[in-house]
Amino acid sequence: MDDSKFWPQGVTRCKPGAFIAWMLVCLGLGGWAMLSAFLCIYKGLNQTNMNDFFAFGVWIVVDLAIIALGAGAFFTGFMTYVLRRDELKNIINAAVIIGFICYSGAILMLGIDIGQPARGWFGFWHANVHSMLTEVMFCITTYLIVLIVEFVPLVLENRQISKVPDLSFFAHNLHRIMIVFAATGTFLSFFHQGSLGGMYGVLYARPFAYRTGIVIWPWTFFLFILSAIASGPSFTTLIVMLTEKVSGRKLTSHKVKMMMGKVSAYLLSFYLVLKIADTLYWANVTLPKMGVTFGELYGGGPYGTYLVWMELGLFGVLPALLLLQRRVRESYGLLALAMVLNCCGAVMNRFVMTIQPLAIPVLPFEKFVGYLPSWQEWGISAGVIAYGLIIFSLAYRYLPIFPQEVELNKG
Amino acid sequence: MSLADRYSAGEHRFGMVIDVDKCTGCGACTVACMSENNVGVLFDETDKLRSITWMRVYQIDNGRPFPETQVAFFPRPCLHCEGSHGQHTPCVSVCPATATDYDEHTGIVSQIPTRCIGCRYCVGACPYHARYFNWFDTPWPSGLERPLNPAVAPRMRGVVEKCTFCYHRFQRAKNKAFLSGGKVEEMDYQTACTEACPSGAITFGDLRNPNHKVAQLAASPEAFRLLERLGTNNKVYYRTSREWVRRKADNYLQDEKTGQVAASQGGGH
Amino acid sequence: MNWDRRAFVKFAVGAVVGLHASPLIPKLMDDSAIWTQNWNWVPTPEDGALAFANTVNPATGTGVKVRMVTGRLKGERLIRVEGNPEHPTSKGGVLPADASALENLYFDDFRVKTPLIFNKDTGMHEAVSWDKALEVVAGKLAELYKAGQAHTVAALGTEAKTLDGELLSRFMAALGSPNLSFNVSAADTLALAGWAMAGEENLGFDLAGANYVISFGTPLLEGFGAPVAVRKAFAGWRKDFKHTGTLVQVEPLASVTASQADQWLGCKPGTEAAVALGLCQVLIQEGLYDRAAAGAVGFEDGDRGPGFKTLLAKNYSPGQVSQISGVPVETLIGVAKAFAKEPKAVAVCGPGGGGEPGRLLDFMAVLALNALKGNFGKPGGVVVRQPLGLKPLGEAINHAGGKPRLDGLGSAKRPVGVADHLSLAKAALSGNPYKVNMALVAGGNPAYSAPQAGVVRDFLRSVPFLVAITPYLDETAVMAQVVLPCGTFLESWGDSLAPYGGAVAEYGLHRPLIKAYEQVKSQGDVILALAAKLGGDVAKALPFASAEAALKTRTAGLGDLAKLAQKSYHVADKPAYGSVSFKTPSGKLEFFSMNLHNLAVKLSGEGGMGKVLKSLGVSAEGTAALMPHYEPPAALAAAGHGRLLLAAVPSLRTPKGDQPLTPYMLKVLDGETLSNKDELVVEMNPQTAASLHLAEHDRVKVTSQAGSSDAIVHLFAGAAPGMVFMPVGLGRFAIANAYTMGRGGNYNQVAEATADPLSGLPVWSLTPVAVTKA
Amino acid sequence: MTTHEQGQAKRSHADWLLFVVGFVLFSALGFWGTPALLYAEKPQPFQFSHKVHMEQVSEGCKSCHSFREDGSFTGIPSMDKCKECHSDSPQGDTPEEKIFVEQYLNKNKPVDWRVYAKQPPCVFFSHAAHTENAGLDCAKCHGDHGKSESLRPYQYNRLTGYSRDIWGWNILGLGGPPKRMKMDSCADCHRENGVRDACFVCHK
Amino acid sequence: MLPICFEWHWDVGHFVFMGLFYTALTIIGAGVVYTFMATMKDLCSGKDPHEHGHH
Repeated sequence: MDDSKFWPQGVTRCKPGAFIAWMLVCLGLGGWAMLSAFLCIYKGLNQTNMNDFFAFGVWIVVDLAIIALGAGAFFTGFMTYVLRRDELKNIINAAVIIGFICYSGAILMLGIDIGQPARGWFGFWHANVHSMLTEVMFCITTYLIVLIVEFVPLVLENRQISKVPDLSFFAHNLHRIMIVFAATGTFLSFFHQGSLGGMYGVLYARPFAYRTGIVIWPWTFFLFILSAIASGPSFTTLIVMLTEKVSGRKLTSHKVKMMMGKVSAYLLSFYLVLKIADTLYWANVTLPKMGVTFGELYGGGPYGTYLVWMELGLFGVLPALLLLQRRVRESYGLLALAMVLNCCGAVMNRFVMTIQPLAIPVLPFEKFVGYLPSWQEWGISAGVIAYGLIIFSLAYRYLPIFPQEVELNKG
Repeated sequence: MSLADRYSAGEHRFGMVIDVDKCTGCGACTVACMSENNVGVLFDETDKLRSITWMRVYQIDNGRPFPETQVAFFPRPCLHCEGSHGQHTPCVSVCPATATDYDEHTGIVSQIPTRCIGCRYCVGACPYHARYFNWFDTPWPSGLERPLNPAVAPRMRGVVEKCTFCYHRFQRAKNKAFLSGGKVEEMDYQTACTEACPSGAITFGDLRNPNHKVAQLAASPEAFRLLERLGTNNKVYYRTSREWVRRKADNYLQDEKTGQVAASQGGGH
Repeated sequence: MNWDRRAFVKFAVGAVVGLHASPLIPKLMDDSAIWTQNWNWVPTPEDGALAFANTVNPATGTGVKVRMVTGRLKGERLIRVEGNPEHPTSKGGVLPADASALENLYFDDFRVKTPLIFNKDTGMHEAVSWDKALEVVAGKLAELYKAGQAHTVAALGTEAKTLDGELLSRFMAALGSPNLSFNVSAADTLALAGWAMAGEENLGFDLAGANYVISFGTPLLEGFGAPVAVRKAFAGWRKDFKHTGTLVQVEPLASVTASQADQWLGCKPGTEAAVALGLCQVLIQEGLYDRAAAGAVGFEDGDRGPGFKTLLAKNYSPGQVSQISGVPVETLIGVAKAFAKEPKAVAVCGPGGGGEPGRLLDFMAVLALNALKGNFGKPGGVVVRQPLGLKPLGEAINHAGGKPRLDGLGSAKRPVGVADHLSLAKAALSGNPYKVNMALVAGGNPAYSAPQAGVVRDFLRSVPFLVAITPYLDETAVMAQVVLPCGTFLESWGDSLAPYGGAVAEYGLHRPLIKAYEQVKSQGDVILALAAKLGGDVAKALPFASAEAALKTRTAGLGDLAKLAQKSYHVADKPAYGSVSFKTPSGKLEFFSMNLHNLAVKLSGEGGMGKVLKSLGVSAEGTAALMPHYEPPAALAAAGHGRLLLAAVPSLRTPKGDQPLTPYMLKVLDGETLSNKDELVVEMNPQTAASLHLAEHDRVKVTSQAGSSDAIVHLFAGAAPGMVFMPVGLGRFAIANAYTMGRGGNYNQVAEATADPLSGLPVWSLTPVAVTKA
Repeated sequence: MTTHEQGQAKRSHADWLLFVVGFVLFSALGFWGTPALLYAEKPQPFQFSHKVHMEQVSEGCKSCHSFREDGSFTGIPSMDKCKECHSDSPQGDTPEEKIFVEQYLNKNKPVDWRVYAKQPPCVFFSHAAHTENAGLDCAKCHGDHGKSESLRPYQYNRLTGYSRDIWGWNILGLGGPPKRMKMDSCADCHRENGVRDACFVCHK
Repeated sequence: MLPICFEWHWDVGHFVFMGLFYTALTIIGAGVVYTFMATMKDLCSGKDPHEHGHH
C-alpha cells in the first residue's frame, strides 16, 4: 500500500505499516474513550466519580487546560495576520490545527460532561447572558467555526485535493482574507478565555475561586487570557518539536521557535507579575474579609502550599526566567524544557482553579472529601488526547503544513 | 440595617428562622420534605455526596472532651440567597440555560429540572451544597411511586434539583385566595418541613411582613445566617444561645468575634 | 434538458431547501426539545381532589393527618402522612417514622399481600386463599386442642392492652394456653415502681407543665413515650428564643438530649440512679425537701430498721455519689438546689437507649426524688393518669389455669412483672416443663426486635408450627409455616393507648383509610376469623363480627365509634392535678414498699425474706432492699479487663421495635450511624479506642455472650470512656428489598438481656462486649 | 476548461427549473406531511356534545368544570357531577348516552376522556388565577370548545405524547390560544398584561 | 438566542452579548460567502489555480 502520492510535495513520510500501527494505538485509546462515552451517556454521570462536592472533575481540568494550550492558534494567528509577523507563517498552520483539535476536543468532552447532552443546545437557545458559561459556550462554538474555516484551506491543500480547481481556488481565497477570520477569532478567543477565568471568579461564595473585580470582571478574567496566550505558543512549538523528534525531520527553523519562545517569555512574565499581585491581594485582603486564611485554603488534604510553589515558582517564574534569556532560547533542549514547564504551569493553574475551590469546603462544619477520577473519566480524557494525535498525525502526513520542511531537509 | 432593607424590592421575601437550640436532629423535616417533594431514594444512601436531601440536617459538635462535649444540628434547606444587589445569588447568575431564576416577587430561587442541562455550574457555585445533581435515575420500584405528590413533578437523571420552599404550596394557597378574594395569610403557606418539625424549631413566613413571626424572630440580635460574611444575603436565619454553635456557622479568623463582622463585599461586582 | 448529475444536484438542492422551508424541520426540532425534557420512565403522579383523614400512628403515638388524592381514573391514593395540628399532644408534629409510613404501606417488596403457606418442597412461601390458610391454622390448633396440648401453643403479641392484645389474650385463654407474651417496655417498669411506692400503676410526667426537668438516662428527645408530644413540651421550654424551662440530662453519652439540655451530667454507665439518690440526699441535708414526704412510710427510721433518710445519709452523700457516678460534688449540689427552687420541677425516668424497660430500683429512686420534691399531682410534676373507661370485651373464658406458665411468671421465680418474649423463648428452648408445639406471632417481629433476638429466633425456628400475622414479610414471617397478612395502621382497625410518660389519659384509634391490597385484613379480624373457624369456646370468647364491632363494644364509653374514628383520638383536656390518694397498703406514699414487702412475705414467710430477695437479684440487705437504692448493674462487674460496655444510641431516624426501616428513614441516617453502604458505625471515646489500638473507621467485631456484629469505629469525644455505643434499628436481614436489607447490624442481637432485680423484666441497657479488630 | 464552461452556460435555465420543481414539491410535502408524520389520533371513548349540555345548565362552563374549595380546578367533572343530572329517568335517549349509562354510569367507572388541553407534568396552571383573578373567559384559551356539538378526535404528538392543542393547529406552530398553548403563548400574554414571568409562576 | 425566545429581554446585557455574537457570526458568514463568490469569479475567469502561491 503506497500512499506517497497523497504526501505533500517533496517530502517523505514513514512507511504505511508504521503509520497504521501508530493509528491503531491511537484508535485503541479512542476505543476506550468510546466505551466510556457510551457508558456515561447510556447510564448517566454516575459512571464518573464526580459528586455534589466535586461537581466538576478531571474533564473540566482537561477542558480548561487544552483550551488554554490551544490558545496558541488564536494568538499566533493574531501575530501572523494582524501584526504581520511573517516568520510565524511557518508555524501558523500547525497552530491552527492544534487549536482546532483543542477546541473541538473540548466541545466533545463538554457534550459528555453535562447531565443532559440532548439538551446541550438549551444553553444557546435559552441563553442566560449573565452567565460566564453562556459566554464560554457561545465563544467556543463560534471560534470553533472560525477554526474550521481556517483549517479547511489546509485540508484543501492536500496534493490530490488541490488538483480540483474549484477547491484550490476556494482555499486560496480563504487564505487571502484570513486576516478577517484571524481577527474575529482573536476577539472571540480573547473573550472566552477570559470567560473561562471569569467562570471561577464570579463564584463569590467560594472564597478559593473568588477574585475581586476590575470594573465588571474579576481578575481571573484577564489572568486566564494571559496565561493562555503565554502557554499557547509554547504548546504549539512543543508539538512541532515533538513531531520533529518523532519524524526525525526538521519542520521549522529554530528562529521561528525562538520567536515563539520569546512571545511566551514576555507574556508569561507579564502574567506572573499580575498573578502574583492578584494572589497577594487575594491572600491578604480578600480572604480575611471572608474569614478565612490562605493557610486554611492550602492546608486541606493533599492540597498543600506546595501547589503554590509549583504553580508560581517551578512552573511560573522558572520558565519565565529561562525563556527571557536568549541563550536558553537558542538551545533546542533548554527551550523545550522551559516550554514544558510553562505549559505545566497553565495546566496546574487550571487544576488549582477548578478542583481545589470545590475540594475546600466553605461551611466550617463540612469535611474535606477526596476525589479521584474513574476509569471512564480517564477514558474520555485519554480519548481527547488520542483524537488530537490522530488528527495531527493525519494532518502532518498528508497536508503541507510546514512550508519550510522541504528546504530544511534538503540534502 | 433593618430586615426588610436587606433585600431588594418585591412584595414578599419568604424566609425561615431555625432555632438550633430546639432542633434535635430527628430528621422529620427531611423525611416530610422528601415525601412532599417526591425526592427519590437511591440504593446506596450512605454516599452522602450523591444523595439528594433538599433539607439536610448537619450534625456538628464542639470537639470538647467528655463530659463537655455537645452536639448540635443545622437543618439546611436551600437558603434562597439574594446576593448584594437583588437577584445576584451565587447560583442563578451562573446558569447558562436560565433553568433557575430569582423570583423578584417572592424572593424564591427556582429550579426548573426540565430546562436544566446538567452542567452543574450552580452546584459548584453554591457554598452550602444545597443544590443536588441527579447522578442516577431515581428508582421508583414496586409501589413506591404510588404515594408521589402530584403537586411536584418528579425529576429525571442528569438535572439539578433543590429546595423550593415548597413553592407549590404557595401556588395552591394563591389559588384559594383567588377564589375567596382574600390574601394568602401566614399560615396558608408553610413549608412541609416547618409543619413537620415536632420541636417547632422552624418558623417560616414573609420576612417583609412585620406581622409574620418569622420577621420578628429574624430581627432578633441572636439571629444569624450561614456564611453571612460571604454576602450571599440569604433568607434562612438561625439562632442559638451557644457561642460555639454560632462560630461554626461562619468562617472567622482566630481573633475575630462572632456577631461583629459585617458581610463582606461578596457579590459586589 | 438532460437528467444528469448536475440536474439531479439542482433538484436535490431544491428539495432540501424546500423541505426546510416547510415546518417539518423546526417542528421536529421543537418536538425533540420537548422529548428531551420528558423521560417516560419518570412517573407522572395523577392529580385529583385532595382529601384529609385523621388517624393515630400506634407505633409512635403521633396523631397524624393523611393527605389523599382522589384520582379520577386510578382511584384514591394516600400521598402524605402529615401532623394533625388539632391533636392535643402531638399538635401537628411528626416523626420520620410517621412521615414515611406510606412507604411501609405501599412498598410491595415489604408487604405480605395474600395468605402464604410455606412449601417444604420448593422452600418458598406460596400464596393461598384465606379459607385455606385459616383452615390449616385452625386445623393445627384443633388438633393440639383435641390432644390436650392446647397449652403448648404459645402466642407472641405486641401490646397487651390494645384491642389486638385483648383479642389475642382472650383467644389464648379460651384455647387454654397460659403462654402468651408481649413486648415489654418502660411502661411496665413504671407501673411496677408506681405500684410499689404509690400503689398507682398509671403515672405520668407532666413535662409540658414543668419548668425544670431532670432526665435520668432516658432519651427524652430521641424516643421517649410519644416522641412528638415530648418534643412539643421541649419546644415549650424554648419558646421564642428564650430558655423558659431547664433540662438536665444524666447519662454517659453526649446524646441529643444531653446536648440540647441546659446541663449535662456525664455520669459513669449505669449510675443514673445513684445520681438521683445523691440529689435526694442533698435535698434532705439542705432541708429543701417537701415536709409532707417526711410522713411517708419508711422515711424515718422505724421498727423494721433504718429509714430512707438514714440510708441516704449513709450511702448517698454527694461525695459518695460523686465517687460512684463521676459527677462532681458541686454539680450535684447545684442541680439539687435548682431542682428544689423551681416550683414546677420533675425528675423523669424512662426507657433506656435500646428501648428496654429500665430497672425497677432506678425508677423507684427517681420516684423518690419526685416524692421529696413533693410534686405528686402538682402541675409540672408526677401525675396520675385517669382511666379511659374502656369497656371489657365481655366475660372472659379461661381454660388456661391448669398448666404452669413456661416462663414461671407468678411463681416464686418471678413473682411480679409481665410476660416477655425472651423469658418465654428461653424457657421454651429448655423444654422444661414442656415443649412448644405451635406459636402464633401476632403483629410483631420478635425475631428481630426482641431482646437477645438470637434466642427468640432460635426458639421460633425450633417451633414445629409457626404462624405469623403481620403486614410485612419480616424476619419472623420468613420462618413461619403460615403467614397471614394484616394491614398497617393506615388500612386496618385498631387502637393505641396513652404512650409512656404522658401526663394525660389518651386513646388513639385507627381505621382503614384505603385498601391498598385486596386481601389484607385488620389484625383483629384475623384473630376473629381464626376463632370463628375454630369454633367452640374460642368462638364464644370472641363473639364479634369484626374488629370494628369489637372496638364499638370497647369504646362504648367514649361515644359513637364512627365519630371517634373520624376524630381518631380521645385525649383528656389536661392532666389530673390535685392531691393524689395513694392506693398503697398504708394509704400513704411509701419509701419502704409495703406492696413489695407483702409479696416477699407471701413467698417466704417473715424469716426467709432476705433469701428470697437475694434470689430475685437484690443485693442490698435489710430495709434498704425494699427501698429505692442503687445496685450496680451486673454488666459493670463484667466490664474492664479489655471488655467495654455496650450501650445503645437511640434515634428517631430509625424505627422503634417491630416497624420496618423505611427507605426514607434510611436516607436520613448520617455517617455516624451507617457508612460505606452497609456498615454499622459504633461510637467510642478516642482514648478508649486508642487503648484498644483502634482508629477512626477501623473495622471491628463487637462480641458479647449473646451475639456479635461487625461495625466500623467512629471516634466521638462525647462517649464515656470504656464504652461502645451502637445505633439501634438497623441490621434487617429479611425484608427483601434493595434499600434496607443487610444494612448495618442489629443491636438487639448483640445486647445481652439480664433479669432485673425484683421485677424480673429483661434489661439490656449495658452489655459487656469485646471489641476486636476485624 | 472551456467546454466545461460552455456546457454550463447552455443548460443553466433548465437546471434551475429542476431546482424550483424540487423546492415546490418538497416544501409541499413538508407542509402536507408534517401533521401526518407527527400526530397520531386516538378516539374519545364516546361522543359528547358540549352544546347540548350548555343548554341544560345555568352557569355555563362552571356548572360542570368547577373549582374545589381549596381553589384547585376540577377539570373533567367527576362521575358524581354527571350523576346530578343523569340520575333522572329516562336515560339512554341517544346511543351516546346509552354507552355512557351502560358502560360508565352504572359501573361507576370514570370516563377516560383524553384531555385536549393537558399541560406537561412540570406545569402548574392555575385556572383560578386566570378566570377568577384576571377574569378571563374560558374561550380565551379553549376557544369554541364549549359550543362544540361533538368531540373531535384527540391528536397527540408521536414523539412527545403531548396533545396537538398544545403545540398548535397552525402548521407553522405560530399563534396563541386557543390554537396553540405553548409556553411562549403564556409568556406573551403575561408580558402584554404585565404579569411577572418568574419560572415559579407556572412551573412546579 | 433569538428575540422570539421566551428568555429574551430587550436590555443592555442582551444587546451587548447577542450583538457581539451576531456581529461575529455575520463577519464569519460574510467572509465565507465572499470566498465562495471570489472562487466562482476565479473559476469563470479561467485562471490557473496553481499559478499563484499563497504565501
